[in-house]
Amino acid sequence: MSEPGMGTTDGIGPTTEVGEHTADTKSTGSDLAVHLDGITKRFPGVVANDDVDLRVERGTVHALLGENGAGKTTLMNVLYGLYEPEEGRVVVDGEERTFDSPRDAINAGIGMIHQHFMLVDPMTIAENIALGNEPTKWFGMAVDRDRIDRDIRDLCDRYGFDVDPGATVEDVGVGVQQRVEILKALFRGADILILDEPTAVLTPQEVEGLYDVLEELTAQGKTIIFITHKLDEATHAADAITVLRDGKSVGTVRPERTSREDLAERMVGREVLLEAESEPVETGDVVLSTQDVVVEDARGVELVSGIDLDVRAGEIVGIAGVDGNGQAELVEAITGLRTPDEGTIAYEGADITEWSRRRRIESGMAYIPEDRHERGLVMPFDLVENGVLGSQRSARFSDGGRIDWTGVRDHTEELIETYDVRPPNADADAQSFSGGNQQKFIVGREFERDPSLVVATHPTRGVDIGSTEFIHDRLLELRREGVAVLLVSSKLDEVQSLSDRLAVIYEGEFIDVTDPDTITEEELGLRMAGHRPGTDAVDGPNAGESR
Amino acid sequence: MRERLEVLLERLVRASIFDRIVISVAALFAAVLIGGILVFVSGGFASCRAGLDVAGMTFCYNPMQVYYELFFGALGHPLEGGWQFTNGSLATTLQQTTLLIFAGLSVAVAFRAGLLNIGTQGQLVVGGLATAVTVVYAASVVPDGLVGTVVLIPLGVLAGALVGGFYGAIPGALKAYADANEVITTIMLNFIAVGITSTLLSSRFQDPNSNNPQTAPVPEYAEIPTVPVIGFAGRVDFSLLALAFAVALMIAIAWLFARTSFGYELRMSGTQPEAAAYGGVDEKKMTVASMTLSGALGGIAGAFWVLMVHGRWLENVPSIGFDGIAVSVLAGNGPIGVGAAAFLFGVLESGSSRIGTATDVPPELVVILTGLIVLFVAMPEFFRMVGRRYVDVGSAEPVRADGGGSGADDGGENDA
Amino acid sequence: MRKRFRRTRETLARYPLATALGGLVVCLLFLWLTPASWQTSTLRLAVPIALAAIGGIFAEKSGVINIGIEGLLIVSSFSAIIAVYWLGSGTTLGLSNLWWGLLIGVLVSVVFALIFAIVCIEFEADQIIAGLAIWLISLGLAPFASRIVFGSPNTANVALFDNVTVPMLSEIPIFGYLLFDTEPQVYIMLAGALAGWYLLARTNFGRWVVASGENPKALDTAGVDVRKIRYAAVLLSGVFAGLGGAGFALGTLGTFTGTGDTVINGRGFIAIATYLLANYHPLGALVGSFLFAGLNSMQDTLQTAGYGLPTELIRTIPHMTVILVLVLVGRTRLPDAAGDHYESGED
Amino acid sequence: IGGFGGESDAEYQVGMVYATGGLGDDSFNDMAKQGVVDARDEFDLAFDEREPGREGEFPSAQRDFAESGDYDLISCIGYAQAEALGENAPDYPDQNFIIVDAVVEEDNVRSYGFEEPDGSFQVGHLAGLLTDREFAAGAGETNPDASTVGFVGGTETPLIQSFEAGFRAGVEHANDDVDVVSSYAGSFNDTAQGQSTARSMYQNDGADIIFHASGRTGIGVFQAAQDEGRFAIGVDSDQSLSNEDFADVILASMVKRVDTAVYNAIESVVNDEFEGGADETLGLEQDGVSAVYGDAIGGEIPQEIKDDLEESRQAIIDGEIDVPSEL
Ligand SMILES: Nc1ncnc2c1ncn2[C@@H]1O[C@H](COP(=O)(O)OP(=O)(O)OP(=O)(O)O)[C@@H](O)[C@H]1O
Ligand SMILES: Nc1ncnc2c1ncn2[C@@H]1O[C@H](COP(=O)(O)OP(=O)(O)OP(=O)(O)O)[C@@H](O)[C@H]1O
Ligand SMILES: [Mg+2]
Ligand SMILES: [Mg+2]
Repeated sequence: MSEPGMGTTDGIGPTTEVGEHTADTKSTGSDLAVHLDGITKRFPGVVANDDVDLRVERGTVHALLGENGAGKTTLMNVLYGLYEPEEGRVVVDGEERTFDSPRDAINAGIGMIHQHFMLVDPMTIAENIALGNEPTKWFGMAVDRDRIDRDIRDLCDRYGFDVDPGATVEDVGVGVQQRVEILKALFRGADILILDEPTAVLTPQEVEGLYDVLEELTAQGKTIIFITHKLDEATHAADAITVLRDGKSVGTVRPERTSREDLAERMVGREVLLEAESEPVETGDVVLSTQDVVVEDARGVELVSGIDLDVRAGEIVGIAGVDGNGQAELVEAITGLRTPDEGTIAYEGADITEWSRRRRIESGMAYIPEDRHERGLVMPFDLVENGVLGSQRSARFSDGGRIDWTGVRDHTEELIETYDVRPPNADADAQSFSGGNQQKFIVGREFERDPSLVVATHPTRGVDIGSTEFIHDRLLELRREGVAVLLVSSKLDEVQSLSDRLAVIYEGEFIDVTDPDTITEEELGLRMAGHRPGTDAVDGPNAGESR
Repeated sequence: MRERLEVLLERLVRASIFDRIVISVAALFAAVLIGGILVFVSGGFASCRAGLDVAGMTFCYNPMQVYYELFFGALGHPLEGGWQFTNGSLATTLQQTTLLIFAGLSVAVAFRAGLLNIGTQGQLVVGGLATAVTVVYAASVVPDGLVGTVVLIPLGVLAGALVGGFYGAIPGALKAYADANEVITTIMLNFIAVGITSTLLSSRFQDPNSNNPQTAPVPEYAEIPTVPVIGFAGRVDFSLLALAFAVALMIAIAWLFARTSFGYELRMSGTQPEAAAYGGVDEKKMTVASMTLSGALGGIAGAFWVLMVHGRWLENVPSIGFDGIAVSVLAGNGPIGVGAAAFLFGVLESGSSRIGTATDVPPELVVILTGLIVLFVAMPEFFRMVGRRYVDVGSAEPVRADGGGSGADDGGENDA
Repeated sequence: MRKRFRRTRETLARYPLATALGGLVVCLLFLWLTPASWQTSTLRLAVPIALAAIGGIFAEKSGVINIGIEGLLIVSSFSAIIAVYWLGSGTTLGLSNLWWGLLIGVLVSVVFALIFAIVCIEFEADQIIAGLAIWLISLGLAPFASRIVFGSPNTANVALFDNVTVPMLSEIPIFGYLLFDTEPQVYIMLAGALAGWYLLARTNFGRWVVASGENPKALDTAGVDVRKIRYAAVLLSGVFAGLGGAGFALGTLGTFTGTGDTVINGRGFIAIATYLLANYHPLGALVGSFLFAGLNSMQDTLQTAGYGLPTELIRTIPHMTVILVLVLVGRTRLPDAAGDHYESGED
Repeated sequence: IGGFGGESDAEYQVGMVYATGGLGDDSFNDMAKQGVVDARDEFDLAFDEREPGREGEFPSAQRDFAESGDYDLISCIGYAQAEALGENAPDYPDQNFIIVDAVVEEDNVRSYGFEEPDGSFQVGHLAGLLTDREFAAGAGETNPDASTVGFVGGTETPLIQSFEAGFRAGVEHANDDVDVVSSYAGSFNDTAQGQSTARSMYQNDGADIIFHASGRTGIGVFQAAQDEGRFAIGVDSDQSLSNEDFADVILASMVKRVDTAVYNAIESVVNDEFEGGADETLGLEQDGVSAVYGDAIGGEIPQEIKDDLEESRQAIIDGEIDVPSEL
């Protein structure tokens, strides 16, 4: 990483608003790899980018910071030729460009690593890296696979990657997949790399590894644009930070001249409390108890390997872990969407391992699913119909056969009011609401089931800060009322601040169950990467170095 | 005025229920238009004594006349004077409509549950045989006359529904428990149904008094009775009672979808199976249940084909089940829409024989028209694009939430 | 049982060359044990199934499920016959009219495939429904046209392809007579299977087809136009199905029968089952088509041997086999994006 | 609204309801059509046609013609129409009908039947005599190693089975030692099936002559015969004429003069001599059925065989040979 204070970023102060630049960019003298000038991009009903300026200097890491929906990805998609902006200029290496497709951008030396990896799972790493750019032999009659392998090996040597080109993408971990994405860009000769939220799926240790890669890349003259909504990452990894809010640029700053609070305020537009409070409460009987739960996938690989877990009334138990370590499957086993291959699940004293999902719902288990689009709501149904989702056979809304739609409507309207779902229109399709409002509706529906257990997975994913606070408050309120809560989240601060006990899951096993208030974020990170407490925690790689 | 028209048009382009109707009607018109062009052009290749001479070619067919015969012929030429409501052509049309309502409902129920039941035909074939055999055998122990009618008809329909339901449950179970693609299995089961029934027929149920491959006839009192005075009487095999039953069933299915927990769960499974599972629906059981219901409706179609049309089961069952697919697709899989679509296809079916006799155009035209209608209904986007060209609807797309998930985004009801 | 079967298939898929060799050995054994008439019938009856299946593989691999290949077989076989009927027996521009007929059959099939592609790719039609529509239209159009030309849904007879004997090779014992003294459409089938496999597995186009069906966005962001790839793949399915239908018509049938389900009689649907069974492997589809065609020609043997089984039941053996196979194999993993519309720039 | 073609104003109108399978079957229906076309050439006549796809459509097809009252005669082709006609005829007492291949006892229906087993016996006799000899003609030759002949039927119905029964009896009459293999394609349309069935008979069973009674399926039989260099026997019409491409393998055809029946009926209507209620069975004697030698290669059949056939023909007519009509 380039050292703060070096380079040519001096002219950019914390409050510098980048104004209109009509002058030729070349004449500014600075070595800009990318200059986006007054970009405006609209979608039906949304202005995703509103007159945004961005200047990125060659050989630096430039962070693009903003909340969900601020327009970061859109801006980069413009640069990458996926979208055509309504207004503004794209200047790359001092030359004004119009990209009609990613192909043009690739030819201009731009590579993009997307938020969701753009990899073809059943193909090999080599095939993925070369995709769309395959060198051929025999007059284009065959892919020159030897050459691809050779080129990949060269790249790996040069940048210090360690990947097996013959492995199939679906068989390797996300960390490797990300490297494949970077290699893909480098294979195409990219000089400018755009990384869209590259750390979202990585463990803290893998994040460190990524920082090393970025450093290596910039050292060799590559330019990096790094999208994130995590303040720490921006300040830690970047040489300059541009903040977007509501599609507008709110300035470019140098990390060493600013504070987290300042950045947060720019991002959100108001002062933010960075942590929620949870005061200790009396706990009651064990409501949920799992014993030795094992879940296997179709191929017989263990996803959850023998989990024991107790959740008591009036207690929030958090589960932290990097996505894909079995927490989703564990939750599905508990809520009845999946049958465990081994072990038992007890609920209020009864063995419910064999119970159907419906029976679990009826016995008072509320569940905020991870994916609101696929599970939590039926998108083309209106809110009234979604209001009865899960209760369609409960005595409250039906006589066993018929649904009492008037009752459901009243209930839905109540939910909409209590949970401040906007717009307050029960007849609108679920898909017409924004993500945050959808989430509020689901949360409300589940909370108002009069549950004795709430299983909440990522309850605030993709939700704005205001609604997040509200959901947290309601969760704590339920706890006070004596409801048992199982909270799964990849947001460390969320699980840490809300939970009474915190379990860390890694490759289907609990690494540790601790008091969230006594563990540091670094320790948590190590646990999430599989380091068991008390063994090698202190001398693990990079331990303690990152902060 | 123009403005108001545009507002109306705009609303039509936007609103979803109008959307469906507009698209179905537009699809019909587009199909008729292309069919007309086809008829006209093919007339240039046919030979005839006199035709329309254009640029040295003789065009034998007049599309207008063909459609006149097709659509009005099916109603018994209402514009030509001396028209009677109870004419034979209309009776045939309504007879087909009745059968197509059952078949269309069968397909629609499965479609709404997210299952493409191409097997209504097979369910109809086996259900029909079950009906005929049951009634023929039961008739020997049941007294005849009115009692016989009252006992045998419900019994026959029940037998058809049960056996059809069972035959529909097979692909349902194969889908649920063995992951076998229902499109393929139902197509195969259609072939198998033909093989099984004809084997059963030749080995057990063949009418000994006939050279035709068919079962013995059911007693006359076990055929669906016609309504005196207002009904169609005599020679045509159509009963208003049957049509009334079909319409009642249609309303019942609509009610089932809209009002009951089962219907809600079924629709949910078809729209978003993950959400249904989350909401406590056992997907496998729902798959079997909805295929069973669908099969039962197919079986009922077979039962009415037997009890209303022929009074016996014949080998070589007409393709009512396949036409049911077209009916359901045109109706957007809505039970009430099925009624309208069934009438349209009833008209096509009965009009096709008019084409055969009153014109020289090959009656296969109707099959082509059916295919074209289905094709156009399958591409609503086409009409939206056309609609948008004439009406500027800035944001015709409903504003929807973050498109992260792909499943819900295409909003397709018919995801395979 | 079922799991084991599926695992076996997965293992086989992992070692394509060994599998192909193994398959060959099994085939040779078969050849040695079975009557020659059964073998030649099997090869001929396999032609429409194998070629349609390979075409279907391309379309579905690219993300467009083409259930309309039954229709493509119908129109191509019909138009090939009618073209040869019009051209007469002889040569045009130095090429036998039979070959022109084949070409025209393929062309017509490609036109239908193009319509299907436009409807699915441009107008975002539901692929299954649109495929059924293509089938229905073909089912009506072929006898319709036949009636206009011949006054009957059945066409006149035309000449058939003659056997082409490869000198030397046809002398090879056991299978030489079968593979190297046969009709052009059989060579086309064998070559088509090889070409299909090579195209899919070894060329960059093949890689793009796979990517387009698995993760179109990945392909798009890699700078390849997904729409173009899908168009190409669907048109290719038209070419293969056209070769299958026209080759069947001009090599085996010599006439087109338009009544009922037409002379194609569900072979396109069997082709779909075949490639699902073969897990989208073109050579596997070839072997699978032998299975179904073999069952079909076995009926004759069973019947003339007079085993007393009801003939109607014997006739459903291939269909029952399809179901059995689907149950044993379970659903083949469809390409991830199969059936989905893809719009560039979509979020 | 009129068509471009205009309405016909012929004096007589005939409605034709064909058997399932429709026109273009090169045999039964086409023969019936031949009859009405011949009549049109002779008299001031026009006709309309219906080709029901399945048995269930017969009642309405007949009724549609009868209901209009425009037709002087409605011809119902095929036994499968008998029941429908039995129900319809009394409803339209003034309408003239004929039915071919079945007997309907109504006053306004004239029935024509054919002695198919007798004709089939004749071609069976021919096949049985030839298979034992060394005989080559056109593109075919007999198989000296085996004496087997084949029968390919369309669907397995009593009518088609009666063809087989007659054929088998004829073969047996010629020579007790000849084997007959038989198979039903299950359809009158499946050319590919007919071909593979016949091929299997020629190659595996050593058959050298196959008699088919299977409509379009039989085209496959001819193709197989040509490919294998063997013989086939056609049905219903002289197929060496209607399918001249295959004339070099068609030894003979078991012709059923449906055209004569239709023509005669029309003629009687025109002459105002239509006789309802009567039924007429056309056998060998009336030339209603007969073995007609192939146009191209029939001439090469040895005269002594032809004499034998003539002898058995006479014997059947005289009632000396009793031909079975069931298997
Ligand atoms: N294809 C699209 N169609 C319509 N609206 C879109 C589309 N893509 C993005 N948007 C909208 O544009 C705005 C900016 O979205 P963008 O994806 O750029 O946000 P982001 O800053 O990357 O957010 P996140 O942190 O969630 O990734 C959002 O309101 C989003 O919903
Ligand atoms: N693909 C899309 N097509 C159309 N509109 C979209 C799309 N994606 C997002 N939008 C619209 O853009 C707006 C913002 O979406 P975004 O995804 O940013 O919401 P969110 O941030 O998840 O939710 P909230 O604003 O409640 O926190 C919403 O009104 C949404 O309906
Ligand atoms: Mg968002
Ligand atoms: Mg983003």
